[in-house]
Amino acid sequence: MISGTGITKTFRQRGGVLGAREVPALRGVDFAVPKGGAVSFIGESGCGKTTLGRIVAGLETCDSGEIAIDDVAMSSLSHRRRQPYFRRVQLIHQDPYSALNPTRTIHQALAAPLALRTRQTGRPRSWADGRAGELLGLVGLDPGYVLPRYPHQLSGGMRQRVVIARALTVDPEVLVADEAVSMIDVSLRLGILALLKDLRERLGVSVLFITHDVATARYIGTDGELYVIYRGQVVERGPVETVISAPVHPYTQALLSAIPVLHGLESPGDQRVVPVEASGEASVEASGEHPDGCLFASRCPFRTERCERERPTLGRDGGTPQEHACFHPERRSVVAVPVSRR
Amino acid sequence: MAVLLRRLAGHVARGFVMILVVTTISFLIIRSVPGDPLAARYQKLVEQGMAPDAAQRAVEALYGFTPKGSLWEQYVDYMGGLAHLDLGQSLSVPGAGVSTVLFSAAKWTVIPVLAGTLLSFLAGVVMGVYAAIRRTGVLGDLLAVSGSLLHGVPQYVLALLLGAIFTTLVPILPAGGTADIMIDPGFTADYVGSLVQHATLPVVTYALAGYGGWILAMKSSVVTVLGDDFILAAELRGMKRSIIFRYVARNAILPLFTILALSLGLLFGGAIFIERIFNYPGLGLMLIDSVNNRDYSLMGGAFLLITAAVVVANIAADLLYTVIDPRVRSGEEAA
Amino acid sequence: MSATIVPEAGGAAAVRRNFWRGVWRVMRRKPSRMAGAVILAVFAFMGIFGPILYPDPLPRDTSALYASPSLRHPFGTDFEGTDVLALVVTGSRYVLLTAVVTAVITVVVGAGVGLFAGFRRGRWDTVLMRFTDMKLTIPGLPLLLVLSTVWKFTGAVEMGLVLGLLGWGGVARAVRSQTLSLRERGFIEAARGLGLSTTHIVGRELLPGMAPYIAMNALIAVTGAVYAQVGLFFLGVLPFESNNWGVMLNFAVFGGGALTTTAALPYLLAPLLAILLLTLGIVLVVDAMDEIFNPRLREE
Amino acid sequence: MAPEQGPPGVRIRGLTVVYRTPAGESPAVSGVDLDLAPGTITGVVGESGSGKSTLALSLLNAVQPPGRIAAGSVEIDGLGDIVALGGEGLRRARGRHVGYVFQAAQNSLNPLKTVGKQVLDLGRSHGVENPRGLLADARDLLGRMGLDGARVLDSYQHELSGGMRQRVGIMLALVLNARLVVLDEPTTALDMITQATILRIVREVHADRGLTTLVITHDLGVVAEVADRLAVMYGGRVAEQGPTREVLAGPRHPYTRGLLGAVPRLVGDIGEAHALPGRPPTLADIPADGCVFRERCPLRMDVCETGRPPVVVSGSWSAACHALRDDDDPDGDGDGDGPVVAAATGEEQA
Amino acid sequence: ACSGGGTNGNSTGGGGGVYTTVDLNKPSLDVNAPINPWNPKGNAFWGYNAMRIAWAKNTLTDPNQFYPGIAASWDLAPDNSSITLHLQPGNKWSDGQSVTAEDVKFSIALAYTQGSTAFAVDPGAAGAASDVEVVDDTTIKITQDMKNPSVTFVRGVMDAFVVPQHVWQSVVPAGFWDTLKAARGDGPEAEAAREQVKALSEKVLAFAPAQDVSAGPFVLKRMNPGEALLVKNTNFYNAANVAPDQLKLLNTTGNEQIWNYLTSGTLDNAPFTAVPADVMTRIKATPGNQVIKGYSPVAVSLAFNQANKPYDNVHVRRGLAYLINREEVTRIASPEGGTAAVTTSGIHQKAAREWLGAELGALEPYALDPATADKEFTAAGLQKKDGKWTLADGKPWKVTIHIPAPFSDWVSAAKAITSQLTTAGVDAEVVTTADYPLYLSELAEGKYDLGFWLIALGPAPYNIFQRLYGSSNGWNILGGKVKHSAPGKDGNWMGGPETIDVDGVGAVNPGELTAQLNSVSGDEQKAVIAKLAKAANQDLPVIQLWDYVNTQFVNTNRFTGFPEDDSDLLRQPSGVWIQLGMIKNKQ
Ligand SMILES: Nc1ncnc2c1ncn2[C@@H]1O[C@H](COP(=O)(O)OP(=O)(O)OP(=O)(O)O)[C@@H](O)[C@H]1O
Ligand SMILES: Nc1ncnc2c1ncn2[C@@H]1O[C@H](COP(=O)(O)OP(=O)(O)OP(=O)(O)O)[C@@H](O)[C@H]1O
Ligand SMILES: [Mg+2]
Ligand SMILES: [Mg+2]
Repeated sequence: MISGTGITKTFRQRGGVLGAREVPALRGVDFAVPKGGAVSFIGESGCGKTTLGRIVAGLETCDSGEIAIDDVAMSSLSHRRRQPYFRRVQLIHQDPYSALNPTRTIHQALAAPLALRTRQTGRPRSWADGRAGELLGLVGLDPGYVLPRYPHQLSGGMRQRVVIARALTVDPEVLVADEAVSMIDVSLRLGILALLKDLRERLGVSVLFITHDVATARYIGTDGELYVIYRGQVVERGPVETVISAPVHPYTQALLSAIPVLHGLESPGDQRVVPVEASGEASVEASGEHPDGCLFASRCPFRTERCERERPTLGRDGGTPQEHACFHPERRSVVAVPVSRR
Repeated sequence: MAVLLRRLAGHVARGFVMILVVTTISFLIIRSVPGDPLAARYQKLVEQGMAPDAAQRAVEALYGFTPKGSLWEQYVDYMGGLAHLDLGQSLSVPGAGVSTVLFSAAKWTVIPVLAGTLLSFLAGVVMGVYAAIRRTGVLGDLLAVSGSLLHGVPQYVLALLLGAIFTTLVPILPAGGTADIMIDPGFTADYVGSLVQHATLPVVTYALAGYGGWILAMKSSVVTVLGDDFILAAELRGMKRSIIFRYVARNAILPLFTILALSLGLLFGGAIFIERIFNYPGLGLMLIDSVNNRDYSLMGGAFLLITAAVVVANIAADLLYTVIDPRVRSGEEAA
Repeated sequence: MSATIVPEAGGAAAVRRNFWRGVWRVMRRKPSRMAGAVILAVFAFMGIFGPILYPDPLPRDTSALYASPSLRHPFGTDFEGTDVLALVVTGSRYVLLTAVVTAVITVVVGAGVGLFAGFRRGRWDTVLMRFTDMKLTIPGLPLLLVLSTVWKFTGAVEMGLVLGLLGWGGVARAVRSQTLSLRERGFIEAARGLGLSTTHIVGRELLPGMAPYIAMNALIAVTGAVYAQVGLFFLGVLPFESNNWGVMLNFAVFGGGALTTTAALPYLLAPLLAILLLTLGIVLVVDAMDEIFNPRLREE
Repeated sequence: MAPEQGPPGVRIRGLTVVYRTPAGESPAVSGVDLDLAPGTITGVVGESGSGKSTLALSLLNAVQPPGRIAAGSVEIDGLGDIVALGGEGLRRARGRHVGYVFQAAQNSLNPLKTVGKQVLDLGRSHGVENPRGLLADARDLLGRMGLDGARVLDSYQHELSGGMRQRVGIMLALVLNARLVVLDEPTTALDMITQATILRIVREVHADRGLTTLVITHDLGVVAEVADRLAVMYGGRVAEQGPTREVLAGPRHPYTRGLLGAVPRLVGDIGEAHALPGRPPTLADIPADGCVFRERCPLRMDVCETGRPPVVVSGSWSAACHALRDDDDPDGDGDGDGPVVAAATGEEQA
Repeated sequence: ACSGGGTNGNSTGGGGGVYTTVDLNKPSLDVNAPINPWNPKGNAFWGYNAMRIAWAKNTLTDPNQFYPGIAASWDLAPDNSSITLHLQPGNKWSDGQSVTAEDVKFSIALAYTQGSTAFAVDPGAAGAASDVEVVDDTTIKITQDMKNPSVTFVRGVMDAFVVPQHVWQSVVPAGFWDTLKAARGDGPEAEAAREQVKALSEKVLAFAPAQDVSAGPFVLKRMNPGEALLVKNTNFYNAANVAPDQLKLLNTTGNEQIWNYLTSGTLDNAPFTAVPADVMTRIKATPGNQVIKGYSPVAVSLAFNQANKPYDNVHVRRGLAYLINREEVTRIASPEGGTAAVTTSGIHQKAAREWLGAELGALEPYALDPATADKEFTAAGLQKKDGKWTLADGKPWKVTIHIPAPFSDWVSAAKAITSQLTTAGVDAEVVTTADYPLYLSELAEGKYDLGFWLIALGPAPYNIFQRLYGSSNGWNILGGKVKHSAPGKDGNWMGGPETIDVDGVGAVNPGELTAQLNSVSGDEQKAVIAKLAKAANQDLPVIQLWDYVNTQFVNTNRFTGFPEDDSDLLRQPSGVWIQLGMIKNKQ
């Protein structure tokens, strides 16, 4: 459905007259989202997840690499021709409050894209009104209640559903959900996740799920793939359950180990590595001591001299079921295991 | 430091271009002013009883002081002069250099304007803090509304009212001038007192007119800062009130510096009214005079001076900002 | 508790009705706002119907020059015995028309430039903002003083035009910075992602959020325009051809000696009072702008 | 200054905090009873708007207007009832006795001053005679939390990352030797790895310095990771409280159960997890009478509409639910005396 | 205002005291201006520290009467061909040097560079001097060029400023007089010489003496932007009779300031100032204040641009004249400073009585008379529709009067006129022009239909009528010859016809007649003036609105001896009163 090869993006921060600082946000990311499939990206803050999501949704351009939608390379198209393609990819914003215009009612928010859609498809005008209700029903909302209201009159979960419903007005084929549940109350979070899963199953929409909370990635669909990004590079990639239960890259292991254990319900995994601190010194991108070496080397408890010289690439060395970018892949069970209840 | 210098260089370059452009624009506008200064002079002489042909000849003597040549030549001439910091000769006061006239007028504007601004800034900032702290109370409301009103009331209205009160109804302040001529100038109590006495009305008007704006700006700034978490955090750490007050004040005043710089330009505009009403011989009065006399070079000089003052004030504000705000200093907010 | 309220179909008309109901609620929340609105309404009435209330030869009593206030002449008469109240009322049209034209231009140009610069960013932004900076650097009043000799301000509209063109800089800057911050908000990106037109994004998504801002600036522009215009007429540097408050001030002070004796004082105070009242009205109404345009505050 | 004592205990009784809204005063915290045992870490979880922060601020008698503490007391060992405290006494108590740590991403530091200067301000506020010693303490503390103390003290807020700021926040809460520490959402907006680090630091510092700690969070995992005891808040009331492991392993209140069931998990059957129906109450629609959870409760009964749920206490565990009263001996440990039904407090509703 | 009480007069006790006034010629002071009488803003104040040879009385009809200045007395040749000045004996500059005939001659040299009636470089200028001869130290003789003599010659001589040669020396190059002689000749050499003299003018204008060296009663001591302080010049010839020790000149930018000074009793004398009625009452109520009224040789008129329709039609002009209530206009605009014109004669009514005698009464008074106005309009072919007059072709007619905005009395007058016209069914409006220079240049460009115009400048008869039939109406005098330019050319904006048929006189060329006034004298002059007055009265190039009254204010609290009503001195600054020894300290 949508795929990317070698996506690279470097931000240039203006630092006055003299120095323009370069921030590599993505360093050659390859990915593919099959039709109706689910792909999750996880990684810590600033690793480039949002940037990738925005590139996929056409809100940002990449420096090099290629996005292909339905095997059509986007770089080959003019800006104008590209738009209809990107309209099939809809981004769902992390913050459901800022994603809805506070000055417009839900009805207005849905009517605008629906009107556009009506014009495009040549449907009768009345279609739009019915469609709005239909879509709200689809995301589990009562149209009569929601339509005339302003965003601030709805709860976070409801807002996020509205955002999803709005994305669905243009009949997208891919939903890019960037931290779509992290601002939602815990008790409602699963509802949104279930909705996304449901949309996959019922409408065949593919989901590109971006999160720093590995656990939620599971709920989009067990058949999905999980990509672990570190500083703009995919370091591990494979089926969700495999990567969670048997991670091989030390970074993945650190990430999974960092997840709090529900003591009482779970006990910590036996090989839980003490999570590597996000370097006391500054943000992640500051500590690039090994220009050619493994990006993770400075924080890696298992690094060898080779790691500092050479940068590993994504592959299946060591016969793991998932792809990884590590010279020393070793599966460790770091994830908590449920205690059997009395 | 390097950041400071870099910013300074950028500002100066930009300010220079700005002054150049503004000078050019004002040159064009000023030179397109219709009305013949010599004709007016001629009429005046005739009306004073001079014979028409003699008046004609007397006016011709003045002709030497009017700019000649095509507009472009005049422009090149003018800019050439500017490059040598020569603003030309005044047309209405033959023999006096524009810079002389300008600076002798400027001191009567700059000092009262600065004094008034400073006064209003201080008073406005203090009352603004108070209005912010008491914003839910009646007093805070009152302060805010009175601020808005004062802010909204035109300066000349204030000046007229003050003038009507203090020079006509209760004549305790002089109606014009800079100092009593009978007192020997010098750094004596008498002379300084007289200066102060004469400057009181203009300064108070500037201060009153500015006060409303400052109290509003400061109030909203303080309210913003009070809502910032670090203030609550400081409170929860048991910081002394005085220290918290300083935290609030410093953070809240910061955005006001830019406004301060910009307001200087506006104040020079207001000087026109205030000086006219109080017969206070500063730049504003000089500008009116120069327009009436079609003294092109003086008008141009006045524009240049005001523009330069605004540009410099902006630069100063920005540098001050840089010094005070570490975020800017480290070049984080290079926008 | 959900689904208990079944609302009317959310048509545009209903939304508009709700809006006005909200506005009413906001206005009612503080008596001062109502007072402000009433003041503005009275002025608007004066501006529109003033000349009908007082058709052309204004009530004039050449035997009572500078008459003091009385029942017949609540604000006395002027130098030629014309009723001052009639002058204030009929003079409001020029002042208000100028103010409205100024406000419209300030807002249209200011918001236009600000939106464009903020929305486009990049080179356009730089160029426009440099231009705006320059405009802000040129001292407005002195420029007007000079312009008044170059330009024949033959009517209120033209006057407003010039004031507007001189005054949009501040609005442009403010709108730009608002645009810059708003455009990073999710809903703008979402609208772009949905393929909505730029007109829609700017007109429907961006502008409403900035409405209080713009409305406030418009009102401030109105006061500014009244201020500058009346002031210049007061100074006597503007040519005039119709009755206007500034002209009244000028006559009162420079012709009637209102600052010297009391005879012309009512003649001076009447337009001053009008200016003060108008300012007061605007100040009081500005207070409500934020709540009017923010649905959250409006509905509460 | 005071002789070395053990960590203080805290007893919150009948605490009610109201906010003034256009529709009158509404309780954000109502009738909360909670004990913080000396030397323990207590975790409070709850969804957004459940009144956690309000509760935390009440511990410093620092509820911000338009809110106010309407009733109840907060008894702190060595300090007395902080609700009754005011003026200088209250100010001195803050920082010295009770340390407060802000959420990370928000800025709890003055952007115009270096961290060191702010430490000195703190010292000046509390009459510390030896500022140099205070700075040394601060450096030490930072060092213990894995930072280069000297450098951090010389830094401005904007020069620090989120995790570093959070650690500075903890340092500022402890540098005056406060023994009661309140952390409000200490890891929200931090990424996983930083969160883990902070949690580890919290645990270590707690043990090192012998503190009584209150951790506020909306993330069950965070409490599970650090807290000895756990209180679950809903709609301004404590739904259930008890030893963390016990509560997690055997939640009794229907809300706790639902919440646990709604937490996305790394392992286990996906199908078992469900979102709670409905939505959490906001200040405007908190029911005045009866159980605040009834709208979303699977065990809803008629009595839930009217009666405030009684607090059912069993040892160190307690829950407030009408449904629990009917269950016999819910903990099933067979010691026979069964749950004690405390008299429903807080009948006095404004 | 507050400084008034403390520092004025009485505190100085027995001696002089401070005399406070405003200089009419330089009401706005400029600290940067040089102490130079030719400089438009110069700080040489006429009558105070700047002296003319003599001070013109500006009597009603005779321009050749003077009060002594630098010259104590003078002998005039019977045919006006020369004048011999006798300087004040023993007069000294304030620095102690004597005022000599050489100083006067030197000053005349400077006058040549600045343009003057008597000291004109151009050959053929009327009333120009042909020779300046120092007879002895205190006597100097000036001869008129009799090729083109004029009654203005004497006035031209007397008006010359006298400055100290020893201070100004550097300004004039040696051999100036030779150059001048050459300049008054013909041919290219003369041309070059004239250029040389002209080139000097800038230098003279800009010359700034380091300090004031005065032959007047006062010397400038110091000034600030608000005030100038002059102290008594003890070397002044009449110093013994100069009562004030010090003189304070106040800066003013508008009349309202003078009103304020007057109501607070600050000013010992205020020169002519327009004053509204109520302010007048206040001023009069101030202890010590007195009003002196005298003749002011100027009148204001509503002038037509006859190049524009329908004002080319004399009936329209007359019709308008019948509709304007001049009494009311004057009462509204200048109740104290003017008397409504008895009619349009082109002459101030006071002077008119002298010049015309009984004939004045024979002129059409144009008293308010709507009925006659209707007749006139009808005669002009205008139409009345719904009570409103329209143009002959039925198009709307709007009388637009242009006024320079700063002249508040004119603006009030124009407003009053439009009100009157509107009431009478003639649509009218006032449009102001930002300032006087702009007004003048637009007026001269013919942009206005109607404007206000000062006329009747006395006392020289030519000056009276050149405002009506001078360059503004097409007649220019070039090299002694009168030339008429077409409307719209050479500053002809009034656009009147070149010849006018005057009842009882016949066809006249008013411009030629006016020019004659320069050369003819005595009864001849009277006859010409009578013709011109008639012409102006019938043809109405302007409607004379009011004749100014010289209203001055004095305060007798500190000084006495001020001129009486109608004194000729009222037309000279109070410095002249003081130097003549009139002003005395109050006991
Ligand atoms: N517009 C921008 N200009 C400059 N740098 C940027 C910009 N957007 C992102 N970056 C930088 O690119 C890197 C990747 O950012 P991105 O937002 O994609 O991270 P993320 O993984 O989504 O992080 P988070 O979990 O915090 O959302 C970061 O270092 C960020 O600072
Ligand atoms: N200043 C205030 N004015 C009015 N209501 C307030 C105020 N502060 C908090 N509230 C209300 O009080 C209730 C409890 O707020 P509180 O901040 O304690 O919740 P919380 O549990 O900390 O939520 P969060 O997880 O969002 O921080 C909420 O319904 C909130 O809307
Ligand atoms: Mg992100
Ligand atoms: Mg909170």
